[in-house]
Amino acid sequence: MKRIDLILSEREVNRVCKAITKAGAQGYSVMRHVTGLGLSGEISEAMDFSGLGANAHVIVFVDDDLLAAVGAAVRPLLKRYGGVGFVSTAEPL
Amino acid sequence: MKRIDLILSEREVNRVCKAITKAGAQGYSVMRHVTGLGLSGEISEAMDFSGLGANAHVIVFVDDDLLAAVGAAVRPLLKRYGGVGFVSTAEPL
Amino acid sequence: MKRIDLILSEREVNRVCKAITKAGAQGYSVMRHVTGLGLSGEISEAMDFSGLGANAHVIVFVDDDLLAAVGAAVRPLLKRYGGVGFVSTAEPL
Amino acid sequence: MQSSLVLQNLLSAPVLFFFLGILGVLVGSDLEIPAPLPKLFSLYLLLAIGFKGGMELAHSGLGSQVLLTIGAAVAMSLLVPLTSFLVLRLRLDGANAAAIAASYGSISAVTFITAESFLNVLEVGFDGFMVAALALMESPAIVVGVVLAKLSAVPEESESGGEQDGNGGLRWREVLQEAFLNGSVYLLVGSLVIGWVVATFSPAGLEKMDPFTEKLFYGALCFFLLDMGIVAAQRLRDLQKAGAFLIGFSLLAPPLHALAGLLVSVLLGLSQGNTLLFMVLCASASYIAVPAAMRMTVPQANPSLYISTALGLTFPFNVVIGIPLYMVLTRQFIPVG
Amino acid sequence: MQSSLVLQNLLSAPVLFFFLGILGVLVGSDLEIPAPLPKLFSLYLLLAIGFKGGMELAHSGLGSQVLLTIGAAVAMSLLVPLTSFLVLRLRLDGANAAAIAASYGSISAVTFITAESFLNVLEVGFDGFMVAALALMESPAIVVGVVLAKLSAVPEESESGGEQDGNGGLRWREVLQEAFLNGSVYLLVGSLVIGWVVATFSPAGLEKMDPFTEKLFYGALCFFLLDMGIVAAQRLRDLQKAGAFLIGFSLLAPPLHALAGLLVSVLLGLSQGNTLLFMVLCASASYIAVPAAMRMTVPQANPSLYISTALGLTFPFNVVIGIPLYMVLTRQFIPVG
Amino acid sequence: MQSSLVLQNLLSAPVLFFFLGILGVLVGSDLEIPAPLPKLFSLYLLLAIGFKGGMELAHSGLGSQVLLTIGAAVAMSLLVPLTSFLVLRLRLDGANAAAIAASYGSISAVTFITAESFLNVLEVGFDGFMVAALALMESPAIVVGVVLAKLSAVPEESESGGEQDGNGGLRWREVLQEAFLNGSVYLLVGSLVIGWVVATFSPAGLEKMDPFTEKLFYGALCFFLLDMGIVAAQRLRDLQKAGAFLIGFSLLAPPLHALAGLLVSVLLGLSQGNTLLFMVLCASASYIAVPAAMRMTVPQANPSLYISTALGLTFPFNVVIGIPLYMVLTRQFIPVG
Ligand SMILES: Nc1ncnc2c1ncn2[C@@H]1O[C@H](COP(=O)(O)O)[C@@H](O)[C@H]1O
Ligand SMILES: Nc1ncnc2c1ncn2[C@@H]1O[C@H](COP(=O)(O)O)[C@@H](O)[C@H]1O
Ligand SMILES: Nc1ncnc2c1ncn2[C@@H]1O[C@H](COP(=O)(O)O)[C@@H](O)[C@H]1O
Ligand code: NA
Ligand code: NA
Ligand code: NA
Repeated sequence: MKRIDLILSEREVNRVCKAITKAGAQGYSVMRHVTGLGLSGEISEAMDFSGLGANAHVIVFVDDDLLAAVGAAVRPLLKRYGGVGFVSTAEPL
Repeated sequence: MKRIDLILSEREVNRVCKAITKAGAQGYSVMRHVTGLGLSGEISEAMDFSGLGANAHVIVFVDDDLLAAVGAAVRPLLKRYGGVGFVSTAEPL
Repeated sequence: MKRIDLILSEREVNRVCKAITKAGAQGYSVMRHVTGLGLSGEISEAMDFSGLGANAHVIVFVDDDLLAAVGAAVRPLLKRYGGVGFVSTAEPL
Repeated sequence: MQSSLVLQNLLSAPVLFFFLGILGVLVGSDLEIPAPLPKLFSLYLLLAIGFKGGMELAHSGLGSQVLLTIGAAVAMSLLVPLTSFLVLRLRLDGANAAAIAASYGSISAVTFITAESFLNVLEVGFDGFMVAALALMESPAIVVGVVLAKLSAVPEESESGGEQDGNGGLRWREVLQEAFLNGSVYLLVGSLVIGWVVATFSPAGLEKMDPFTEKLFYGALCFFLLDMGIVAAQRLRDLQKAGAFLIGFSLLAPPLHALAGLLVSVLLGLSQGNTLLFMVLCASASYIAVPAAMRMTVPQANPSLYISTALGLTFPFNVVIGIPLYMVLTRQFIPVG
Repeated sequence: MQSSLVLQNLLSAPVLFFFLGILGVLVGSDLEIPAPLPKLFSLYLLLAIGFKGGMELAHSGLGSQVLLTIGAAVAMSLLVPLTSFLVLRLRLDGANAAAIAASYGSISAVTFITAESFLNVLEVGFDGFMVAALALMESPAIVVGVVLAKLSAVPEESESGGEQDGNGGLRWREVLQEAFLNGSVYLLVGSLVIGWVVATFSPAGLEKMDPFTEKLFYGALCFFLLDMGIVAAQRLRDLQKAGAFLIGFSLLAPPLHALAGLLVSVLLGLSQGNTLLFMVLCASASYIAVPAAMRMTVPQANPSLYISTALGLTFPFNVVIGIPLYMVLTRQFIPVG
Repeated sequence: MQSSLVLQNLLSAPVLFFFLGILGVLVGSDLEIPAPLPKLFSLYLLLAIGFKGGMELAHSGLGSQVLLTIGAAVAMSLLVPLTSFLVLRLRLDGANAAAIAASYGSISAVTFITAESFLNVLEVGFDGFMVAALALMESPAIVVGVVLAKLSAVPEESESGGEQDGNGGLRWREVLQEAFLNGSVYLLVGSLVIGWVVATFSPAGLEKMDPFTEKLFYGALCFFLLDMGIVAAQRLRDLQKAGAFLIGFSLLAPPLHALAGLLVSVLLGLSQGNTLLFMVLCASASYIAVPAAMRMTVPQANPSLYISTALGLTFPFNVVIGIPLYMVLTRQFIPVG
């Protein structure tokens, strides 16, 4: 199986999750309130009161054959709104 | 070493952590407030006020020989209450 | 690429992030409010009101050749203040 | 008269904020009240309602009518889940029927509080001991629900490993803990006792609590109902899965249980205000204590069923239509005090 | 007279707590108000200001001066982004210029609230319908900003996959949703309507809301401004990247827009209090609704630019110097009511 | 008389809610007040106590008795950690002894606030400048603790990499920052100054702050003490590791330090109310500013030791038994003002 880690703005997390499901993934997990540093600078939680939020960390465990579909669904969103994605290998416990 | 990722309801996280320690793991980390999608549907933080909570993400780094014991301790709980578990490979920094 | 997972006290997380950037990493992500068990005992969120905080989980994706530098930057901090670090393999999505 | 009561309820600030929350979800606003802020208001409301109830209990004392009313309330919280279970079992498996039945036997503190606010605006009096009834109705239904679930369960294969007890029987300790020591039950009962103790032994403290527990209450209720509107509306989606039977149940059970409560109130000779509150206790369904307890003790039941019925339909029904409707009935059958 | 007004503002509790927050960051204190506590205060302030405004609107009614003032306010929120865009375009690309222009066309509710507190202390009256102007000025500037960004955009390569619409055009539904159903806009407008309904149909509820929406308000504003001070000071670092042009803009635009507002107020014959609030609406820039909307609809713009100008410079300028300065001007040009 | 004082304290709302929290943990309730809600109440209490103290300081002025009292308070916060260190060193290594000593030299604002509430109920007066003493006693003990830890430290192997200074010496900047700019210290001192400025220069603002800082205070204290009860009870488990010596220390140090405070109060000629507060300042131990500072500056010390003694035993002791006990002594030795 593959483990996909996506880190992107909280504002777009719903959109990304929809894309993931549409691509065929059976599940995902989301952690909000993630801060960090990336190409677009530092992200803190200080603007949380404004509804802008910080980052979210999305984890998706998928079978190997779904990786391409999820990647294709998510990549344009990351390109448009910012955020990063990484893949590693995992097995069911 | 192995890295074990468990995602399950916040309600059972204490029970799972106890099982992990009893199985011999020296440490674990827990992130609460995790939302997500799985076989039992969508989990949000909306019911947090009721004490029902959302999901928790438990990470356990263990030596290879402990994997079986932790798996055996955790699997019945995941089966009974829901939740998923995955294993990957890691090394100490 | 490498994925580095660091888990340490929230109090030192800024210091660790500075060390990571200084070592050449282009980005990192931080999740706060992490509880857990380690060599120095159980860490809960109960003392959060005092400013003591719980743990933070720092994730850094770096190219293989930066691993050594980040490790060298972070290890003394983990040794001095506590905390753990693990490395695994990942690829860009 | 009747329509004016309904309107008066509809146009009150708490109900309007509840609508604002519902509407926000329906039109697609991203308004949200992030965790744990709703928990803050929920804890606050339980603390304040408990403290005030205890305080008034100290004034009214524990006379025979008080004890009778509380006893009848507890009896209702044991009976309602039994009858509900029989009905629900027509279409649902044992675990789900039992969990939903427990929810309807137990109560919703926020519905109760909204009814109190409604009575305050109407200037109809009620007694502090009704809060004791509220507090004591939360737990018994949970125990009944768990017992019903176990009795109707197909014996599972014995589990191995991990768990402490493999005997497959009722884990009584866990069940009682979930029923009686559940955070919301514990805080309500504890605040009730503290309110009683302070009123009895150091009444000087009452006045200093007043701005917090009394003055702030109405506004905090509005804020919390805004969130409840959001959450209830989100739950409406789950109702598709629930199907027509459950939708019917969650809209018919409240008025029927309210009628049963009215009957008991007439027999007990309760005042108009107390009658309304008694009816609301019977009619309301728990979406706080019971789901939290069922998740642990009856994990086979599907949380989205018992939460979406209690919170997505029964709660809005009671808050919007039920309360004024029950008041109309109360006025019909209970003479003015 | 003039310096006494500035001093009176500087030595008021809200502004002092704002300074305390700024100073904390500058001297390196680890004082922080963790999320989502600032959100609690922000939601509370919007709810309370909306409710009170609606209440007062019910008393004042919707006369022609009310409608004229509100209309003029909306017109300003359409004009200001256009003129700002022309200026900003001298140095910035279309997306960034449009996003910053939208921010200055929209308003800052907290600046407005601080101005109200200032008027209260001076015992200068103002009208509840100004809150309606506040509410209606938030959204139009967002729409203008998005249109400007699209018009000045270099046509992008068409995206593929993932997204629903690949036509590259304006996604009107999304834009209007962000503009009008944004959580903060929705809560403010909704509370305004509720305040109006309650004041009109069940005025008994007003008194019960008073401790929450009125009495607590000033203290909660202080608490929130403490956090705003921390956040504004943290934003100051980003200003290096913004450069001298943007720094100049964020300090000169407020008084210029205030002057335009003063002119309109004179034409409309507004009272002193309403004039100050009108000037503050024109002068203030949004760091709540607009950034949240721009992040979604104009993702090419750099958030740290529009947030740091509106929040790091314009907001402190208005709160500390702007408000008393505009009051001095008001007194110069508007006769006492 | 004496037992009535103890009882009066035991039956007050704040102490009862503290018990409710402790009991909840002991009986296994899952009641919890999730982060960051306790932080909200902690920030609020510091802001309110500081603001009110500064306000009253403006009324009382900075006479010689005020300065003497504050000076004596600071002296106690330097002395107590020295004597405590000598005792603790009998059984503990330097780092742990120093960290615990710092905690007992510093103060607990919540204990102080509870003592103020106790005096209010007894209708015994006290002065606003005692809050200045509270504020100034937090930091010196931290500096003393760090110095003691360094002096008694076995020279470590020099660390390499990562850290800025490798010289192994005291990082004074960091220590002073942790001692004086710690969030809780900074907020308390800042609010004190703001209270003083507002009372002096724009007293109209005082009345508007009153509902927030004064009226709400007692209820918010109850809510926070509910959480402190939960946290303190959770800490009791750690005491096993601490052992009999530390348990003895944490129960004997408070009354002894209170006696020293009584002696100083007699010499200074303080009133009954001020004497009780002075004793409480000496007797209480810090579990907010000091742990946060020690974690950074003396990382070799074990946090569970200094937190569990100060929070798990000394705090409950002072709140439940200490305060009325010290009042009994005060009445014995201080004539009614
Ligand atoms: N494939 C997956 N990838 C990531 N997280 C998952 C996945 N499946 C389930 N989860 C998480 O595990 C939780 C419980 O799963 P379940 O018991 O299948 O409903 C879900 O709510 C998700 O947060
Ligand atoms: N084996 C482990 N697996 C996962 N997390 C760990 C592990 N060991 C330690 N941690 C986390 O790292 C924190 C600090 O560890 P320590 O310094 O050993 O007390 C703990 O509180 C845990 O959150
Ligand atoms: N190399 C990295 N390792 C871990 N997290 C990263 C990395 N790069 C970016 N991120 C996270 O992804 C977010 C968005 O990245 P970006 O769009 O590059 O600004 C950042 O705010 C970080 O939280
Ligand atoms: Na019921
Ligand atoms: Na504007
Ligand atoms: Na002390």
